Amino acid sequence: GCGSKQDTAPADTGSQNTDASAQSGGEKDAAPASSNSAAPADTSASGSGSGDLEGAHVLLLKAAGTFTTKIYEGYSDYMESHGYKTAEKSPTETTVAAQVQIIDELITQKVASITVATNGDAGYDEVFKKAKDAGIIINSVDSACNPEFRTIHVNQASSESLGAYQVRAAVLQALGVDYPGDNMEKAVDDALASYTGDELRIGVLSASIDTPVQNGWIADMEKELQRPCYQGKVSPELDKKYGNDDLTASTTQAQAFMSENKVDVIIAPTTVGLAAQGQVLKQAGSDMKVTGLGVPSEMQAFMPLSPDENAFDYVCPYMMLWDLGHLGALSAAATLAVMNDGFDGKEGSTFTMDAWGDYPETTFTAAPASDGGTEVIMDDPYVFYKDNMADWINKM
Amino acid sequence: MRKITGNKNFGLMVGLIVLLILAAVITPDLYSVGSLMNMLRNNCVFVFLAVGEMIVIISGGIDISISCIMALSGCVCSLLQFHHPQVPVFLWLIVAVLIGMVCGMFNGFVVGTLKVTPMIATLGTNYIFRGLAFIISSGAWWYPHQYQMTFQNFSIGKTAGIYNIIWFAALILILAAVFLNDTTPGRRIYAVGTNKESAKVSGIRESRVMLMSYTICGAVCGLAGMLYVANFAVGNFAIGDGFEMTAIAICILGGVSIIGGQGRVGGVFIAVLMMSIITSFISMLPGLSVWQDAIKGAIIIIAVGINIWTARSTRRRELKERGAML
Amino acid sequence: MGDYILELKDVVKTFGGVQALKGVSFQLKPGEIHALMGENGAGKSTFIKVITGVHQPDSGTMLLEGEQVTFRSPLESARMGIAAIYQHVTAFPDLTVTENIFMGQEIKNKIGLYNWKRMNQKAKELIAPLSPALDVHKPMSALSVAEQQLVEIAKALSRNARIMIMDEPTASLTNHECEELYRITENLRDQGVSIIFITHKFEDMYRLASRVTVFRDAEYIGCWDVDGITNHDLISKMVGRELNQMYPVKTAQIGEVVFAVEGISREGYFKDVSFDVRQGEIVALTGLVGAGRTEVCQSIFGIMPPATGSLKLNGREIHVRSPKDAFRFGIGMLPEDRQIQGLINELPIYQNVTSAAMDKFLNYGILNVEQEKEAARGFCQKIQLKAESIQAPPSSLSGGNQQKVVFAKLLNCDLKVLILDEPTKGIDVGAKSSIYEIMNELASGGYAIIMVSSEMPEVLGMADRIVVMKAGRVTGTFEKGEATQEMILEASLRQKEAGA
Amino acid sequence: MNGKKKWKITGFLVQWEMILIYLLFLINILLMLARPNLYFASGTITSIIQSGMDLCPLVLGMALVMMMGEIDVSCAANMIFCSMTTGLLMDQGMPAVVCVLAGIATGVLLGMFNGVLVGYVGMPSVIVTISNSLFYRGIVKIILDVNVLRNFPAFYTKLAWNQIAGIPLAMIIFLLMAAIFVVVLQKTGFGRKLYIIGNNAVTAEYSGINVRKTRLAVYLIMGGMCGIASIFFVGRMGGGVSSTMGVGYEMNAIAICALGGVSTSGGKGKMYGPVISTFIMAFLIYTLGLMGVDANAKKTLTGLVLLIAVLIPNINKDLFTAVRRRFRKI
Ligand SMILES: Nc1ncnc2c1ncn2[C@@H]1O[C@H](COP(=O)(O)OP(=O)(O)OP(=O)(O)O)[C@@H](O)[C@H]1O
Ligand SMILES: Nc1ncnc2c1ncn2[C@@H]1O[C@H](COP(=O)(O)OP(=O)(O)OP(=O)(O)O)[C@@H](O)[C@H]1O
Ligand SMILES: [Mg+2]
Ligand SMILES: [Mg+2]
Repeated sequence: GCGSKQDTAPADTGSQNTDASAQSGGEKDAAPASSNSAAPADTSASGSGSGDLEGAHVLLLKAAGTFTTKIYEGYSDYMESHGYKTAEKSPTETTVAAQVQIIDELITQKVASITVATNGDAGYDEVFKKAKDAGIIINSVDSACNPEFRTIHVNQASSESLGAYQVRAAVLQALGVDYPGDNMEKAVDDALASYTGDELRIGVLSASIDTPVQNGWIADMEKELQRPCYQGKVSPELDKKYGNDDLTASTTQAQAFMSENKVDVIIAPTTVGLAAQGQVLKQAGSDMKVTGLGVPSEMQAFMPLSPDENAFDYVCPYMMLWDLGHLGALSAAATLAVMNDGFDGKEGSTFTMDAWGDYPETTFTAAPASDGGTEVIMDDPYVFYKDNMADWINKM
Repeated sequence: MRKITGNKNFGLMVGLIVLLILAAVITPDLYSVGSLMNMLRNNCVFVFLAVGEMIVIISGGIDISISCIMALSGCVCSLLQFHHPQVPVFLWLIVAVLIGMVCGMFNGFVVGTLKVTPMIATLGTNYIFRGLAFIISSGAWWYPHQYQMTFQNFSIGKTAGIYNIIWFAALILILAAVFLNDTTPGRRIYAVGTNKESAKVSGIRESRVMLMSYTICGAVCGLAGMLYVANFAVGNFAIGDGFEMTAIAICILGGVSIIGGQGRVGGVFIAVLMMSIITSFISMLPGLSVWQDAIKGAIIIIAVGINIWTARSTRRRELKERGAML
Repeated sequence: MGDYILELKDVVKTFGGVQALKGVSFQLKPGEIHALMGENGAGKSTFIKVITGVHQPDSGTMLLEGEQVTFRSPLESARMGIAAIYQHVTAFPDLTVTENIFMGQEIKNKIGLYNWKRMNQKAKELIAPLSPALDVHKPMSALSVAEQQLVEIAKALSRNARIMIMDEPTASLTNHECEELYRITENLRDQGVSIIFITHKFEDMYRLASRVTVFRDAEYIGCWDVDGITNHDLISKMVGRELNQMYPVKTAQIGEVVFAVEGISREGYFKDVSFDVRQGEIVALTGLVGAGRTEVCQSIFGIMPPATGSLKLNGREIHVRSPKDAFRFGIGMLPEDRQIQGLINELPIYQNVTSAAMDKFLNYGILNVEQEKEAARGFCQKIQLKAESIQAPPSSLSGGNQQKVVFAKLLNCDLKVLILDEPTKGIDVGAKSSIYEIMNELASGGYAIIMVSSEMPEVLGMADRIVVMKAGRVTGTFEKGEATQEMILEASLRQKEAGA
Repeated sequence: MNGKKKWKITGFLVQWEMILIYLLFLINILLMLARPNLYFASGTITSIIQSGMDLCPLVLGMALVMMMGEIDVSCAANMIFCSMTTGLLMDQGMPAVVCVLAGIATGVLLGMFNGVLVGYVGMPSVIVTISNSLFYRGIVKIILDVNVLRNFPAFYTKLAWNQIAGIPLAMIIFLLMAAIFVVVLQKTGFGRKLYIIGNNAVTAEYSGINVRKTRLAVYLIMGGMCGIASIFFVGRMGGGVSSTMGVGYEMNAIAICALGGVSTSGGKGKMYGPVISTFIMAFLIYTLGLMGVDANAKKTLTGLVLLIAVLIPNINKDLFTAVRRRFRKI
């Protein structure tokens, strides 16, 4: 059951992101761009520009961009409302080395905590060890770091659910079924039961080959495809291509999917890939559909924006993500819990996130994660479709 | 027949034909008109970059910063066309070229007048231009809905059934060929590239020629930046990262001598085609996505090897002919 | 003032610390051929470059037809009708012969694009009298040094200049081509062109010039009518001392055959070349341009080993696959083009000198720099090198002194056989005679010397034996006594081998 | 030609390597003034130095390659290839020594491939190494796919992160290696050959130097240094490697060498230069980070510093001659 709670809750969150909406002013069209450009200014105001980071709480994501900005808005909002100094330090390049360098600098600057979304699976152990020895709290968000060093991983949604959601959405779109509301699982079972055509093939356009979190989701997509309802109807093999989160590469790969015409539907579990694939399919006027993880404002050109439209007139009838601001705020709450409330991230231990925006006070419980550490899971993935897109494009 | 095998691009052409046949057999889908056009369209940017890079290399320099010039122009154009939709779009064309020219001029000044080694100078400006692109864009991305259709049409609109960006590329190729082959400034570029000392006593000022070649390169790359974002309708400061290496590889594959003085537009054109086909071809082979780099690398080495080999055998044949006369 | 078409007064030029011209003056009459002579490093080439605007003088005035002028670039002087052939070939190696000839005065069509067809045609016409077989479509880099020189001459001729300056144009030409050049030069004079002709060869001067100006050590020494001056006087003016004997009396004892070349061939270059050289002997290898002498030497030296045939050192067959091998067997070569093959322009002179035999100065792999400098100093003194210091780079030396550096490099190696490809090309009389002296000494010391030369007096004066080549084959071998200039010329034009 | 050239203090003080040292001091003073609390805190300097050591073996090798007038763009890919060899063998449970040596041997082998193509086949080094960079990394991508290697000898991370009496272990090893390289390039016949080839390869050939062999040798050394660099790099990366790591390191290594005064056209510069500028780069980047300069502005600044730094010798030369002339007049 994924739906009703989120359906209302995040929709109201908009009023929370006061900065963004204030900046975006009245002009609707201009909103995404100006909120984009306003964001880095926020960052510097909140500390990184002034330079002295001693005792600050730092969010270190994969690379700069809308995605990062939105998460940081939630993070700094929560932290500052509790009276703490924050900074955002995402690198220019999506590389491990760049992040290691930044973490090392942060240790020297004696920050209080680092919440990181790693760019790779390996490469951080020593610098994390050094950070731990210096008494710095380490948590991860979005893309988990080595469980040995983190207290807790803040996961936007369980990997299983992300894998399953995307496969279900893809299969439904391949069969021409509009978003069925909360129970996609049942909708898939129903739709496939009556399906008698050729075995459906799903293509995946991922980021780079060694992005752990994406690989995890792809693994979970394959797991989902093992369920009996797919047998003989959907090929268990995913046709994987890697676009390195680079425009040209993503577009080339996207075009290959289209030219080959071997897959029936494409999943792009990366925002860059999803936009690239959307653009390719749209420009070519292709019937092929794409779904995956995307940011609403970036996807508005490829998706239906009002309930009375036919979703299948668009290349991406529906897609999913999570509330980025909420994710940021939750990571901030987790960090503060470790610092102030003795939350140790052990399995079963709990912490409480104060009410934030329209999300009520919630208690999260550390659960075992697939990598052997523990994590808290924010929610199920949030599905964007024709009924709610119009609201979201101004907020995220 | 001899004229054909003796051609400098013989190795390349053989490679291209082999590739085309291979692709035809293994991935016939590549040959649907739409795929072919799309392939060309998306690789057109390399025509611009490689032509610009080629001009600089012939003059005896090298430009590592081309992809950053491209990013800077792409960002500025994206930003402007979004905020000033009322301005006639062809103006962005001029803006793009101007931005590129200014960047190129700066490179040319540092290399030509201040006499900094080209590799290092442009390695430095590479960082500077990319940084500027970030500052101007504030790290933001632009997405399709933020691009006016008229702007996008520079690339994806069609004239006579062919994408505009392809027309632009063809125009640049022809202009470059005429410029390099038949005009005084163009020949000056070869002259400086082949022997700076001789150029000096012939009254050709190296610093000016360098300034010119870098400026032209910059202008072409500036144009490339604009057409690139118009083509994909997505843009940010990081676009084109690493393209300079591909462009250099294309140039050398196309027979441009890395020490300057030699190179023809035709060779570069064939090399661009070859690279595009390799990229599209490999991405269409299921499971071969990860093989892309390895195969590209191997093909460049082999093609250059064939070129060296044909050059040598041509020379051997010449000698044999002379031997007969002895 | 109307007497002179070109007049320079008190021209001073310094390079960093080096004074290349210390207030020299010079006058050129309309329609005369004026020879400019002087030792290496006297400042002749620098002077020319000041005239054409490659270099700007520190002070001094230049009058062109009585009007004061200053040229900031060679283009400006060219526009005023001054053409120059520079000493070091200033070609564009990757550009075709045609383009080299028309550089700066391209023929264009109506819309300003190059008219390649007309240019190629005119280039052919220009080059034909000098070298009929030369393909104008070829890039310069495919030509031999001499052929490149011919192209440079054709280029200067194409300018229709009022004043023509030639800086050692005959340095790499053979007699035959020199004759052709003389003819052309005289023709130009008859058409009213004024010519400055720089040379180290007296025959050039006698043949062409009506007046001669001498520079020494960056200073103007004087100007004389050629008719009124003797060889002896001129030499003493140039060197500043008496120089009695140009070619030394040979003192070497000629011994056994040290090195023999037996029937070597290389496709496209030369065929079935055989000769030998004995201990203490100097064998001259001569012939016309393109005869393939350089290639034979390069083959022996291992740059491009011969395809067939054999080399014998002291009767034992040796295989020379690289210059390294050659040095190991005691065979050294002074290459034809010192700029490209002989010098390391950015490294100090002493490192140039020791570069071919560094092992001598190695202690457990570490170079003993003091020892290196010591040795280099010795060799440089021996050949009377004029240089600020042995730490200076060769690029700061004049042409002749650069050649001496390459010579010193060979002296540093312990060799048995010396191959000297045009050893005195572009070297002044003083240095020339000291190089002959050195050659003689080396021969006496037991070296076997193979000398490639296009200068007939040098061949006749120095060689014990003369091997003549034509189109890649040996067409004649002469002993010292029997050879005359006519016989050699005949052999170098002969079709079939005559047998020794 | 007269006697020894006198050693002049003015000449010594304005040579490029000294200017690099001033630059290093300048950055230090800057940081000291801007962030005294951090600068004097224990461990800061150590961290800074350690942060710059991950590519130091590449710098040393690259200096030799560039001295010879060639370039190696494939070194980062080679380095990752070496890491992969070591990592894969470690996964097989082979003894650590064997794995490490095999890693270095891989580097030498890949270096040999470059060297043969450049030296013996006669291809331009830029094209050989650009395409081999694609090729080597491509193979790593094929073999590793989505996998990550985490099994590396323990001394890797110790080397990169530990210190002896406050002196970073990596720096000690670097300086030891640097000393060897200084001797090799500045003092030995081999080093001299590199200068000669870098200046004029044809003359080198005519002087009996085996140019091909020397080129091959340098690429072998460079390959070996890539192998050694893999130790520093993997250590710095906490003992984990995946296929896309280390992208762009080759450009950093080239930039450091250039800053160190090694000309990309060959034959110019000294080994001390790149050694000093390795530290300059480390201090510069880290300092900018500590001063809170935004990651992108940091790049722009780095580019400017690189440009200005390479401009100084030109300005410096003119200045120097002007000063000298004035003194001579007095
Ligand atoms: N570009 C330069 N930089 C420094 N010194 C130079 C330069 N050009 C010439 N010189 C110096 O100027 C002096 C005169 O050289 P120049 O080449 O004019 O002599 P030259 O009379 O032509 O000798 P040669 O007969 O050997 O050609 C020499 O000492 C030379 O080293
Ligand atoms: N790089 C080259 N490419 C093509 N042909 C060449 C090249 N170098 C020399 N040749 C040819 O080889 C032949 C012999 O060369 P070369 O002219 O050097 O002989 P040479 O007797 O040493 O003459 P000289 O020393 O007077 O120039 C000529 O026909 C020449 O054109
Ligand atoms: Mg001269
Ligand atoms: Mg010759």
